[in-house]
Amino acid sequence: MSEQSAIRATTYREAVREAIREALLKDERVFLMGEDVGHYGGCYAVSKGLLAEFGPERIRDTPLSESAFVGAGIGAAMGGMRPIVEIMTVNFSLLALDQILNNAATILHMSGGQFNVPLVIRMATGAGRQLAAQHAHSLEGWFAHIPGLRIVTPATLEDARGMLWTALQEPDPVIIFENNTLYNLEGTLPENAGPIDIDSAKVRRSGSDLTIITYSASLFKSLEAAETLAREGIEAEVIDLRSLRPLDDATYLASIAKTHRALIVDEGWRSGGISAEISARIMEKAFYDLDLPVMRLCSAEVPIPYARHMEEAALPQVASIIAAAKRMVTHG
Amino acid sequence: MSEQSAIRATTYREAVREAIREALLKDERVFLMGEDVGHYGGCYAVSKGLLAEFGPERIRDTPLSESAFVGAGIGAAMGGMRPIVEIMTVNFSLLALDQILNNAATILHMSGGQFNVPLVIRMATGAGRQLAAQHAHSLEGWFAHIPGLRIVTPATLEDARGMLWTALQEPDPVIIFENNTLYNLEGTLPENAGPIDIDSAKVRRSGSDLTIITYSASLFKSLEAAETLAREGIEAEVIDLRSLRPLDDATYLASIAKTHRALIVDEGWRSGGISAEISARIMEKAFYDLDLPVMRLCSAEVPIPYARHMEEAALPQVASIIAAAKRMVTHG
Amino acid sequence: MKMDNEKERMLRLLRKMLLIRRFEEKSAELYTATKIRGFLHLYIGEEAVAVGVMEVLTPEDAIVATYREHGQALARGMSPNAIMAEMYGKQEGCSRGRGGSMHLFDAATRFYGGNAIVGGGLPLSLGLAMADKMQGKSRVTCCFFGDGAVAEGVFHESMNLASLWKLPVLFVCENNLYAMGTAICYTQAVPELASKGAGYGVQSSSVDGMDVLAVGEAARIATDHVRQGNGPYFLECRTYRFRPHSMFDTELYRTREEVQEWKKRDPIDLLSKRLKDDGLFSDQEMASMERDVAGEVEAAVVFAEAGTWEPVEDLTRFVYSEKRVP
Amino acid sequence: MKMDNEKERMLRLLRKMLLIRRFEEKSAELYTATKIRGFLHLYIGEEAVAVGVMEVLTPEDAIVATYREHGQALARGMSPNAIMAEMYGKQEGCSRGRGGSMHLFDAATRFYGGNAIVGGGLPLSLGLAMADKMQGKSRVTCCFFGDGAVAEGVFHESMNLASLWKLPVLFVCENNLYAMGTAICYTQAVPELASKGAGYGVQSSSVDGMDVLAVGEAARIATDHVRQGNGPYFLECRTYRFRPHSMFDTELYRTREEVQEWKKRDPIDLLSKRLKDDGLFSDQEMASMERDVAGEVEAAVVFAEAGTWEPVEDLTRFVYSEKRVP
Ligand SMILES: Cc1ncc(C[n+]2csc(CCOP(=O)(O)OP(=O)(O)O)c2C)c(N)n1
Ligand SMILES: Cc1ncc(C[n+]2csc(CCOP(=O)(O)OP(=O)(O)O)c2C)c(N)n1
Ligand SMILES: [Mg+2]
Ligand SMILES: [Mg+2]
Repeated sequence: MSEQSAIRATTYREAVREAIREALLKDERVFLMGEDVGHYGGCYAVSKGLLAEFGPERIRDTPLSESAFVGAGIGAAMGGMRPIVEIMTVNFSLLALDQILNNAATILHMSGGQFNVPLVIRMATGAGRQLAAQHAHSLEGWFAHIPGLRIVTPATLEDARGMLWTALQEPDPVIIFENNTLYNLEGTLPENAGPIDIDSAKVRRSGSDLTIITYSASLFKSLEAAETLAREGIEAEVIDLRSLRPLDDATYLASIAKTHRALIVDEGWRSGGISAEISARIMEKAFYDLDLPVMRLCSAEVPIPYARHMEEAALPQVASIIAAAKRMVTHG
Repeated sequence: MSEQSAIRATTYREAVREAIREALLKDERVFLMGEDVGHYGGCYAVSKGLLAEFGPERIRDTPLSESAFVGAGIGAAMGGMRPIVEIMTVNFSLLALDQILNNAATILHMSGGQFNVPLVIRMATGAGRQLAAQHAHSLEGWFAHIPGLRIVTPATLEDARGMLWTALQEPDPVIIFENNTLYNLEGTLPENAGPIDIDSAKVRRSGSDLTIITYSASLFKSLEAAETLAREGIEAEVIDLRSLRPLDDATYLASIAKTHRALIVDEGWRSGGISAEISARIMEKAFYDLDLPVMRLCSAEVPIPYARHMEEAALPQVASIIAAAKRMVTHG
Repeated sequence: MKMDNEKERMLRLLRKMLLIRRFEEKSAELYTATKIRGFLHLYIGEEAVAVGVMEVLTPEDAIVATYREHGQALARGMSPNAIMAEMYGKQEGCSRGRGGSMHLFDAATRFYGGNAIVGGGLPLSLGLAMADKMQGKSRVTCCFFGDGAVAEGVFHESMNLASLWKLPVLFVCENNLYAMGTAICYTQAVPELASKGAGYGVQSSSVDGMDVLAVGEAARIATDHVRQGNGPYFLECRTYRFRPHSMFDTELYRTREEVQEWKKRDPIDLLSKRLKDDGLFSDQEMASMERDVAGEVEAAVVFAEAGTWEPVEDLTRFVYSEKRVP
Repeated sequence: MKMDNEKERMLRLLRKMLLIRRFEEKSAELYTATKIRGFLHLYIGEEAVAVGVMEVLTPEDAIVATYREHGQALARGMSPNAIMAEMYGKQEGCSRGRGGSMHLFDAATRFYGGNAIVGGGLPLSLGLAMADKMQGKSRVTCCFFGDGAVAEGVFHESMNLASLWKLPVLFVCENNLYAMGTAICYTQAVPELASKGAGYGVQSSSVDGMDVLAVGEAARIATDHVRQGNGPYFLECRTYRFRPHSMFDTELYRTREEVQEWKKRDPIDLLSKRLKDDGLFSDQEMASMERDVAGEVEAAVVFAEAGTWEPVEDLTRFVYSEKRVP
């Protein structure tokens, strides 16, 4: 569409920062609020420099009051602003869940369509840094249970850069989950990187032997596994869901129609996670396409332990993805 | 086992009250705490009379402070008591979810097995009384995602009467969900009604044509549907899950091995609900037993509306269960 | 002239209180007749609070209320027809029948609900106030809540944040001495609620919530404070609900005598007696006002009865917006 | 005699502070060497608080702490070996390597964590205190938390409930002026934290948290109050962390000068200088104490290094208890 644009090296962290900066520049209704987003520069250094550039009205350090400042974000959205509320990590979002579920997700409906809530909440999620049980939840799939919300999980730099603006155009609340292991991810972006839709899944690698359905940080493990598998003659198609609510069924169903085998890789807990939903939908919509049952590879159902070897064992890993894929291809 | 005992008419509400009373009498470490459990007599009149009998130390009215009194229950459990914490309804439990997930469910693990949390939380759940969006959530299946918790959903008077004591014997946190439409349910109980296990599902009606997997209030709708279906020559086996975490896979898998058709009826929202988990497990463990895909009949994915006709349309009903069952039997 | 204005004002206040009273008495009847369902929380006895406070708000200001919000909605000038239709569950209702009694909403009067989570509206009011402030509008957001809500953590967070950011919020605490069936002595270690403001540097006062003129006066001082950019204000209104908490409540927790004692201070009686004592109001005028109000209530019932059911096919509307808004 | 006791006591306090200091300096090194991972929050600068408070607690009392709890754990008498092994992630650690730095637990000393949710430990302390009270035990539960936690709703709920039920809780607020990188002026409308108690009827006081003797004295008064059945007590300790919030913090939010200014009031220097000034302590004794402490820290490292990895097969242990307990 647009003319060729220069490519530059950057990181996921910077991509998020640029996205926020762009939004602040483009729309004066946008502001960022959360714990340590200002003077500290963001607990993941995402908002570093923004306070100096935009001032304390638009880059607001909040007290440790998750319920109040998330609720204030909802109110501000209803009042005509376009807030980006940062909850430091999903682990702390439980303190604001009443506001998210009972207000943000519900007010449009309860008011008979009168009051929409154009709010964007960003939070870090995920394990992998030895932060132990209370700092390692992967609850994005769990949030996807809630009608009225949109749940977005950008894995790539492009998506981190492009989905925020799209989310801000939504009339309804969008939660963007940023996996904490991705901030240091390096890559390139075109100078004129633009908005990216938040409705559709994307085939990140095509293949014909099985479909790996995944999202966020597990995407990279899955892609790495797929490369290894390819060397052994197994071609995995890797699908990045990108949005967990709504789920883009068409994309993974099309892939399964081709591969007849589906493996879901999800860093969340297994029981009642998003992996269950996807498996159930495949059951309902592609049962007769399947050569064998859908498999799920999820985190162990355990509060994530601190010790590195235990944490690693708790999460899906490249090796376990490869093993599962092989089992499926050999079997079916 | 025991000798024949007199049978008496009672209600679900009274069964819960008796269970609480029995626990208070049998174990002096047991106490009940929550909003309006004392002077008001419980918002569903469950604890009526208990304050007068046991006094304000053991029947504790709390302020509207869900986070603090649930957390206090966790602490008291660790300190050697056996608290029964009542959260008035699941809708308000979101305010205590941090304590439930990050502490109750997690401390045993984080402490390397040193501190267990023998806490019982009771809460009302469910729609069906025109209470609208903020008072009609069915989140019990959602809670079942959390490792470290046990989730119990007594549907019958026997279970309401017998599961509390069992739950109190557990070393780990148990949440008992009581569907708000069941309190007035009438029935009989033997005078010497005793404890009932909280691990196993139960076949409430046997049949050979399809398996209906359900729990709590939907059990009765499913049983009613099964009677109608029987008149039309379709024999449904109806399974009451009773525990949502852990799920008793064996019971429903055995049934499916016989019927080859499974319909899940769940008052929770569909996407990422417990219905998804059951479907996924059936996929994984009984794929080759199935004549056709598992079907799910759930609540519409909408904050429950107030108007009666809209609320009714949002929930699984006898008619929709019958229709789904027929579709399955005709098809497969 | 001044006298006439004053009289007019008092009659207006009286009529509003009377409208709430009669509207709710009718609602209770309709509940018994199963026309209205779900939870119904009556405001009867507390009318002076909503009416007194609402008087000093402008149409530009915003309101956030609780599940016990018929009083606020009517005092704000929302249509009794739309409120009644809402409680009937009809699509002509102010929330299309999706909200019911606990979720009255009205964009036209900036009435942001009807929140049935105790304390749940508090942070919303902060946000609405932030939006006004950031947009340079000198509006007030008025948030109503009960004594029970004061125990919730979100009260603390909201008071602190509002004060810290000098947000234009008027916090109106309707202290009716009970949270459902739990008396304030069981829920507050320090039951003098107006004293709570100090911990947050929030200007506070307490007023007799049965005296609509006193409430009006206190609310005027409070909103002036807020409008002048001094940040939030906490106004405790000491009041009492004459009716049970909801239609299910058997009132085991308080004595008939206590209720009777409070009824002697019925806000409607207090004002009408005052007007009559001052010779500003006759029994005849009162009877005429009653008739007028009864007519308005009756009209609401007729409207609600004539209302239509939203088609079931529309069930999943309004989970998400139907179009993007600029 | 009295003098000797006093000297002994002061040396004990000094040694404990020194142990925390050196243990944490070593931990920081080991973090850089990637032996310790995850989040590591150092207590350096704040040692007087934990040591001063812990002095007045008995072995029967209970402790609830935060993610910055090495100080409390060591002051409580938990084994440095087990703590170090925990940070190594070894199964000989006090939480079998499952908790790490933020989740130190020890049943033997009634140390109930190590809670990494800000404010998350507050209600636990209420419950532990309730259990003691209901069981007729005259124990104290001591709950540590930061200035940041005071903004959380659960602080409000917990203070109110503790006061209402007269629970034997000693609330110790470690006011180090920052919550991560956010100065208290951005988080508290009223930054005088000891004033918060009034709103809950909780006896409160504020103490110089760099002076271990002052902390000890204040803690003695506070625990006496609690032990005598007067309900909770809120003790604010004004302190400062000399190190960054965690190992990731680049400290953009405060000046080097401010840090230097506070370092002049290093709690260890303050006490050792006092001892020396009073002629109770020589440089030689100090050197010997340093050697002794270094040995203890070194032993902890050796212990941790020698520790073993829990078998991966045990991953899902401790999600549920292995047996029912009576
Ligand atoms: C968070 C939450 N907890 C519990 C309830 C149930 N509940 C509804 S109203 C109420 C009492 C509230 O009392 P108060 O705030 O004083 O308001 P009032 O009803 O007296 O006007 C309770 C406990 C609720 N709606 N929300
Ligand atoms: C509920 C919650 N929100 C945010 C965080 C992230 N966080 C960890 S420590 C901290 C600052 C806490 O400050 P304070 O209570 O003063 O304790 P200090 O670190 O100064 O000892 C923050 C924001 C958290 N752990 N929990
Ligand atoms: Mg009240
Ligand atoms: Mg601090």
